Amino acid sequence: SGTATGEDAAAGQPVEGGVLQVALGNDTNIINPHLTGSSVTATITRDVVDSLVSQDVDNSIHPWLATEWDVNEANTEYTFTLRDDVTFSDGEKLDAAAVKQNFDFVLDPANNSTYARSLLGPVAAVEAPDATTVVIRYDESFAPLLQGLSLSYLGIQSPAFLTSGGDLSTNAVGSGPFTLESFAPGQGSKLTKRDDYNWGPGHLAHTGPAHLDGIEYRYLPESSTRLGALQSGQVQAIDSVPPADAATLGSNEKITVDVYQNPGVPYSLQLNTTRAPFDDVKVRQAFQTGVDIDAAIEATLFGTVETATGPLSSHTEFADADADGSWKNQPDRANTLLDEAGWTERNADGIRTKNGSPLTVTLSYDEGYTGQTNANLLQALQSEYRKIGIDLVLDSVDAGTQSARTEAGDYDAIAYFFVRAEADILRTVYGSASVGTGNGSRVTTLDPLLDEAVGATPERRAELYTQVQREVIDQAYSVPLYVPNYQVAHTSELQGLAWATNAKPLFYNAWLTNGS
Amino acid sequence: MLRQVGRRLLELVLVLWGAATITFIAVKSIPGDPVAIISGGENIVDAEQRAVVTAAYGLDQPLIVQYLRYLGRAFTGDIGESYAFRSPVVEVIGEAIVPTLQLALTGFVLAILIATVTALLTSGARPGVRFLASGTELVLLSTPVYWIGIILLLVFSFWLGWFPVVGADGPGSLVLPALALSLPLAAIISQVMRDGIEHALDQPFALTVRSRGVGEIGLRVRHALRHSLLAVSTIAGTMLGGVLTGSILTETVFGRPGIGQITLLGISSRDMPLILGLVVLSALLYSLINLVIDLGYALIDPRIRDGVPA
Amino acid sequence: MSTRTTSSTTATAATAEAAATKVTDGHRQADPTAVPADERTSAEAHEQAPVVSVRGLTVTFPERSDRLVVDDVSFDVHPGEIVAIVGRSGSGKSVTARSLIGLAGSGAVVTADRLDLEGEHVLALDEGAWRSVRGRRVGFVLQDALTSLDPLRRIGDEVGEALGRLPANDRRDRVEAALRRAGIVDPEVRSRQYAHQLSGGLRQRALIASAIVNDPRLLVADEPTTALDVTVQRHVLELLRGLAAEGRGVLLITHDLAVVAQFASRVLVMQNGRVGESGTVEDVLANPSDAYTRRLLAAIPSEHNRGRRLSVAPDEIDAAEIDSAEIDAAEIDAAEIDAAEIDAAEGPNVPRPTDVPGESGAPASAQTPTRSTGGEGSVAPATADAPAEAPATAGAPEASDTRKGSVASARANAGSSDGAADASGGDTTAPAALAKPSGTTGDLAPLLVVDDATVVFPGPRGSRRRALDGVSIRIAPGETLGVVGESGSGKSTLGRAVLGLQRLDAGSVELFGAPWSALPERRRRPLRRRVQVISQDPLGSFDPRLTVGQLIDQPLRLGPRRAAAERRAEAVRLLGLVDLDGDLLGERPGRLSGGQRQRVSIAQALASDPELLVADEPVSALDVLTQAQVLDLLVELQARVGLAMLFISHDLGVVQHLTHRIAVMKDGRIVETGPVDEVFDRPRHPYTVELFDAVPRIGTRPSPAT
Amino acid sequence: MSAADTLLAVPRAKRLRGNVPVGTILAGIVVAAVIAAALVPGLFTHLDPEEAVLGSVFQPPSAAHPFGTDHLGRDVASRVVHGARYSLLIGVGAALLSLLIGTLLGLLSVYLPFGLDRLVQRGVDILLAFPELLLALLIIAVLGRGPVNTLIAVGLAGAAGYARLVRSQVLSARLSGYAEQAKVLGESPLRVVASRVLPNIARPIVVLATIGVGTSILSASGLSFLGLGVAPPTPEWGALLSEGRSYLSTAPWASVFPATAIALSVVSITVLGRSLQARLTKGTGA
Ligand SMILES: Nc1ncnc2c1ncn2[C@@H]1O[C@H](COP(=O)(O)OP(=O)(O)OP(=O)(O)O)[C@@H](O)[C@H]1O
Ligand SMILES: Nc1ncnc2c1ncn2[C@@H]1O[C@H](COP(=O)(O)OP(=O)(O)OP(=O)(O)O)[C@@H](O)[C@H]1O
Ligand SMILES: [Mg+2]
Ligand SMILES: [Mg+2]
Repeated sequence: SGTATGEDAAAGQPVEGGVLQVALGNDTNIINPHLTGSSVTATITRDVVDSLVSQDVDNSIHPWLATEWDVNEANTEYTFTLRDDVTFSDGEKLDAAAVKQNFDFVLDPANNSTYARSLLGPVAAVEAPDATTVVIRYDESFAPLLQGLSLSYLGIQSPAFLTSGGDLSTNAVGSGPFTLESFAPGQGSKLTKRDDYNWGPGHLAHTGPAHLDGIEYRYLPESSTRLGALQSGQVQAIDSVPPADAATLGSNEKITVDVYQNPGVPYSLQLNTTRAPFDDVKVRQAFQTGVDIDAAIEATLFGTVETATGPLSSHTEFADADADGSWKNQPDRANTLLDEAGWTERNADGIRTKNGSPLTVTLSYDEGYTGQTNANLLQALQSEYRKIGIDLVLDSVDAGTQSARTEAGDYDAIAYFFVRAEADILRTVYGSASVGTGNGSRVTTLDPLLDEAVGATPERRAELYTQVQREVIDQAYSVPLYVPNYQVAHTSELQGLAWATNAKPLFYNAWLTNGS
Repeated sequence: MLRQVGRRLLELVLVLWGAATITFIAVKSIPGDPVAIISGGENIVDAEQRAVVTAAYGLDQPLIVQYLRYLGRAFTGDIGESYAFRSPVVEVIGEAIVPTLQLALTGFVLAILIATVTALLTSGARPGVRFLASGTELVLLSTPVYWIGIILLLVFSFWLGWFPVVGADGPGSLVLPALALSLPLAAIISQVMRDGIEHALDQPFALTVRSRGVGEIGLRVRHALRHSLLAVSTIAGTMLGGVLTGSILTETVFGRPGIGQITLLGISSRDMPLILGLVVLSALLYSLINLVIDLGYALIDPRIRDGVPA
Repeated sequence: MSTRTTSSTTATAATAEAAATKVTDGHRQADPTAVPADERTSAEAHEQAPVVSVRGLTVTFPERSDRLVVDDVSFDVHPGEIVAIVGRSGSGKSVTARSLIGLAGSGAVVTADRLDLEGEHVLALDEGAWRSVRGRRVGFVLQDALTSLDPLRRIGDEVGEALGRLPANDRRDRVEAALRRAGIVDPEVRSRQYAHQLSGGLRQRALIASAIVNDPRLLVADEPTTALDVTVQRHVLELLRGLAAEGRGVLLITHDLAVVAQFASRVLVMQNGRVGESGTVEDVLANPSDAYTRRLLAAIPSEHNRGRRLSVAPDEIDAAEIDSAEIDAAEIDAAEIDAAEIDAAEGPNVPRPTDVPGESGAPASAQTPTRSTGGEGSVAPATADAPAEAPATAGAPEASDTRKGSVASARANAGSSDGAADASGGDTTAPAALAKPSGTTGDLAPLLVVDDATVVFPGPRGSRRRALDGVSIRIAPGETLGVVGESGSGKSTLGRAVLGLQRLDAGSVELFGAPWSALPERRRRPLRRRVQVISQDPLGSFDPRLTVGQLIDQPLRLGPRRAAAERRAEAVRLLGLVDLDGDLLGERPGRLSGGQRQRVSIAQALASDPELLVADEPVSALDVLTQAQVLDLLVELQARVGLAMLFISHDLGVVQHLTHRIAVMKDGRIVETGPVDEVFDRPRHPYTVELFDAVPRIGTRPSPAT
Repeated sequence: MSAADTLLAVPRAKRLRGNVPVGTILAGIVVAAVIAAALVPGLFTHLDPEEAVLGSVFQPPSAAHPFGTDHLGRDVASRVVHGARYSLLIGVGAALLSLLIGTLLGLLSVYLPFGLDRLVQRGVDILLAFPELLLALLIIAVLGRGPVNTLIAVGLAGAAGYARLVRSQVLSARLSGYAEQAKVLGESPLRVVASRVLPNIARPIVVLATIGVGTSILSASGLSFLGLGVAPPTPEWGALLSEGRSYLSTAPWASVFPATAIALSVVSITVLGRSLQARLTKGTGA
């Protein structure tokens, strides 16, 4: 296994042909990337829809459907020049009107394009002055647009398809190297190659048709099944490698585990600052620093992840370079802090009490979203927290309940991560606009810094974001745990695997050594 | 005859209505925010979006209005659009039911086959054989079905590599899930069947048949088996109803698409229209199966055809 | 056709003696001395070789017990003759018959000196060879026709099953031919029907057809008529006789001596697996040398032994056996009555009863009381000096006031708890003679008046069926009304209506001079104690969790308030009344014998001190000896407790034995009613005539078809 | 599959006669052990079932850990032992709940006046039309997870099957000769129900409930498998199996032992139920 590499060191020449079998651990109900924030949809459609721009693993932005672009000083006006040789798989031609139609579609609340719309930001107008020029205007500065545009959620789809009035949720028609042949929720998707494709993303050397004839994604939720399928050669690649098996897999010569560290907000515990006990900063700090988080992560994830050092994972743009995680594992300090906070007594179970009530922290989580591995980590932490007298109660609920609780602030802590290569994600997680949904700490004090950063120059943004990150740690709004990564385990037959920046595999460039 | 059909239909409507009502109440009392689900689960929904969605799905209406509207639409055959899939429920279910039916029917037929063979071979057999058979059946009945599935996978797919595990295409991929589904079922059916066969063999007519010079095999196949089918069809009918949703577990283990998957998803995401659709589907199936059982009885037993107590 | 010699009696007696010797020896092998005698006999008697010849047949089920279920049985069946096996339930009749086709039962160990079918020894055949015997060389008609056909298959398939592989056309032809030969007139239709669509008689014929489809030389019929109406029974038996006449050997198993008397030429009486007696029918029935046979004969209820005990204590007979010169009057009494029935027009070789009224103590063969001519009290008081204080009264008091007096005294007697407490042991208490009402019931207010009762049931496929159709009956206090009629004629429905268990669609039931059927159940409940039931299936009417004591306590608790100890004493008294030991109080009815159960059921009914008892086939599930005991008990109660009874039965002999008046039912109507003798002697309605004619009677043997 | 249906599948009592004694004794021992583990887990283990020992994950079975350790270094044996309490609680509780509601509904569907009986009957029909698992899932979704809620969900979901069985038993008991006989003797209808009908249907129902305990354990484990049963770290057997199955290739013991515990207990309970049935039917002489 290894960390992010832009493109696998391709062993030998690409072989044409063959259908790649991929088993995914998660499923999506909706395959149209405009309509969902599902990362599975993003993964599958990454090879189906092209975006205006592409982002390399080093976070640099490259041309794709847009050959060039211009951003004004204030980050309020973006002007794109489009390629003129691109066609959608249904034969429609890509032009400015098509792009405008896509964005207008996303911006219309009736279309329920929640996630894609949040990527576009507070757009004032989308204009198509001529066939190859698209202008996106804002009333106030909006810096994160380009990164958002590089994601498949804002990939450009055929306007004829979007206006066809058919069922948009079960199909996606783009200009990508593959077309979506079929999609069945709970089952998977089939992609077939477009022979006339010739406009690959700018950060890759290869721009012609894909090497593979097709890709078949299958949904195999049971990790043992998925693993078995890979080991028995029934599929060539799987994602969500069970951590416990990663080591065994690594020692298997025929199987490679590729890992891409997710940019964005690490898997963190967000502490609800609006109610006891976490309305007391000392309790939060004790909670943040009191246990050996890294040991718990090591034990439950078997060394398959990097531990988090701060509120942004280290390869996110504007991540605080000085964050080193030195706040962790200081039980003595935690005990002092708790004593100071008045949690001095202990009950029969060894849990600290104050005025007779135990120091209980309820962590509400949705098991479906959280997954087995994270649940294990939480249980390990639970066991650790008991040592410093904190009773971490794990309250597993379903998605609906979880969203209701999140909304209502009915929790002491919640755990999640956000994948985004753009530091603006901090505004979602710590800005007052998303209190109750994204902002699990329910803090409002960071708004000035975050709002200014959205439209600021890169230098100013770096300053502002660093300040935010330090405050999140110092005020203990959050307990960052580890950097989630996207793992693809694949047999040696699969070569040329690349990564899209939102930690999704990109199979455009890949091939199977034994071809068809 | 016509009155019979009419009464059955009325009963069916009643059951459907009751089931839909219970589900409506249940789903409405599941805590959580349907708007968040409709908007894609993990996403952040702003106020504007929320208002649009709430209005579009009628969630701002009083519950009773929502209920009546739902019933009214359901009556015209429109059971709405799934929140999670954003497609018409009928389509979502229609798509999911194909693999489930494949699995359930294959599993069911397999179960009947296995059960018939074991029951025929072990009925009235030596105590040792019987003990082995009924012991195996008991163990199969008492082991969680998903565990059976996992073990089957492990042995036949991963170790021996006989059957593919993945997905839902090709008959090969159906073998193991169908087997996993069928084993506990076969265990029950074969118990009932063996019991029925032995019961039939105990009856005076069996001796008469023997006295005509018919051999054991002929007696079992031509006479006793058919008698045992009466008991079997009762239990198998209720089982078949269970198999369709009972495939949730099997589908999960084998990563198969189907009704089970969308049921889980529907419930975890409070997808009201979908759940209602699924409940209506199973109520329909239940009634249909009951009808088929009744017809089956009549087919097997001429006494029932004539309305004479057996 | 078949002729018998007197020596056959001797021969069988020898066999029986030999068998007796063997048991004391503890050996199982057939006594070699017994066989040659019989062989000689048959060789002399039959020019044709027997179709089946059995010597020293023994069957055990070692897995169950070491008991010899069939113990040294020997017999022959010749072409053209009907050989009957009689004996009470469990005596091994069926096992014997089944051994002939190698189906004695699972786990059976069968040994025999000889088991020859048409001269071939078959005992050691393997399963495959047996199969070719079954259905081809031996046709078998199993006990209980109603369940011997696979209900799920068409009659044609069932009948044709023994044919093996055949072209469809041939098969159909042969099936239809067999059905026709079995007396089914429309085989084309019937062969496509299912068993439940056929009446009992047709089913039995179909079964016979399936047994003779391959034209076997031997036909074994195991109780072919048990479940059938008398009229149907007669037709079936006639059919068997016809089949025998065609040259087959027929082995007929039955427990009905009357059937034997009328249809068989030779008979084996089995008891506990052994042949107690065998010989020609005439010899055995007229001159039973075996005590058991005599008991069987005595137990048959009929008009002639009415008012007298049917059951004879075994020890009396044992005593009789020790010294046959001193035959007890009681058993002779029984024997002589049956002998009296034997038709005088029989063949010259048969020892003939004379038409002279017998004297007590005279030898059985000489005893021949006159056939009754219907007058009251016509039964000869032949047993004045019987040890069992058998009927002391020759004639019933004629005057109605006397009758009233007798009822009154009987009730008073029942009221005093110790009056009947000593009623234990069949020979200590004599049943009083049947108090016969002399058609003057008018002066007593009737207990029960059923007026124009109609009950309609929904039948299959929306049809409606009148189970009761304007039935009117009345029963006076102390009177017993017998209800007879074919199955489905509405007898039980009438009983249930009287009990208030069946809602009437029209008409009314009045009890004790007050409305009954019109009352709501709430108001009926306090009166319910006064009308009680004994059912055909006592076990089913007992709460399976309760002991005998609790069962009897059930009505006692509902009666006047009494202490537990008092109720217990009463329960013991009631058990005594029905001739059961108080020890049984703690027993569960599941473990009692059929007769004991029926007695418990009677005791339970009596516990409420009822005035009217509805008895729905109370003895039809019992074998003839047990039946005799229960009937004796009922007769006794009639007199001692003065019970009025609605007595439902399909057995005319039983009815005649026990009742004052009878009502004949057909299709929900009463077609004829009147005093029992009157109806029996001068039946007016054609259905009654047909019904009575069909009853096989010892002594009404028609000439065999030749 | 409902408990009621399993009961239908129970071979008639006499069938098992040949091998009852040994089997029943073994089953009795297993059930006794499970009950003991549920009541006094300390008899079998002294390790804390919920204590994660991060240094010793996935230890194969050894003297210290007879069933090995799981992904959090917890002692599998201790978790299985402590899990008996939850599984048994759910099994017994759910069976009792089903029994209670089912009996009530079954009785009401026969005895309620004014056509209300038919209303109840239709209600039961409606419940029967719900597949049990779906109903249980819905109930869990409404109530949330946890041992008690799992118990309620499994219990409620199974009730309709019991109601159907009770109804048919009541009907046949009511038509039985002894109920009619009681009527003839002059007993009041209420008494007939209380002292004749109920005690007599009690036998099959007790058997049903016994076997129902086994089926409930299975159903609950199914819910746990779907992530909707008992939430971790509660060591309910289904949850253990569900957790352990992800590590089947690395640490089979983490799932094999809980699976064995489930199967063994359910088999034993069923065997006991059947021999109970055999004895009950034998006792009546029927
Ligand atoms: N398969 C068997 N296994 C063990 N015992 C048997 C078997 N079949 C019959 N018996 C026993 O053999 C004895 C004789 O039975 P059989 O059926 O011959 O009596 P039967 O004279 O025909 O009586 P019934 O008049 O009731 O038909 C009975 O005690 C019975 O219990
Ligand atoms: N509960 C019922 N529902 C429908 N039909 C019934 C019912 N009870 C009796 N019958 C029908 O009423 C008719 C009379 O029945 P009943 O039982 O009174 O006859 P029976 O004379 O007692 O006959 P058996 O001698 O066979 O006992 C039969 O045709 C029977 O099928
Ligand atoms: Mg018999
Ligand atoms: Mg009757």
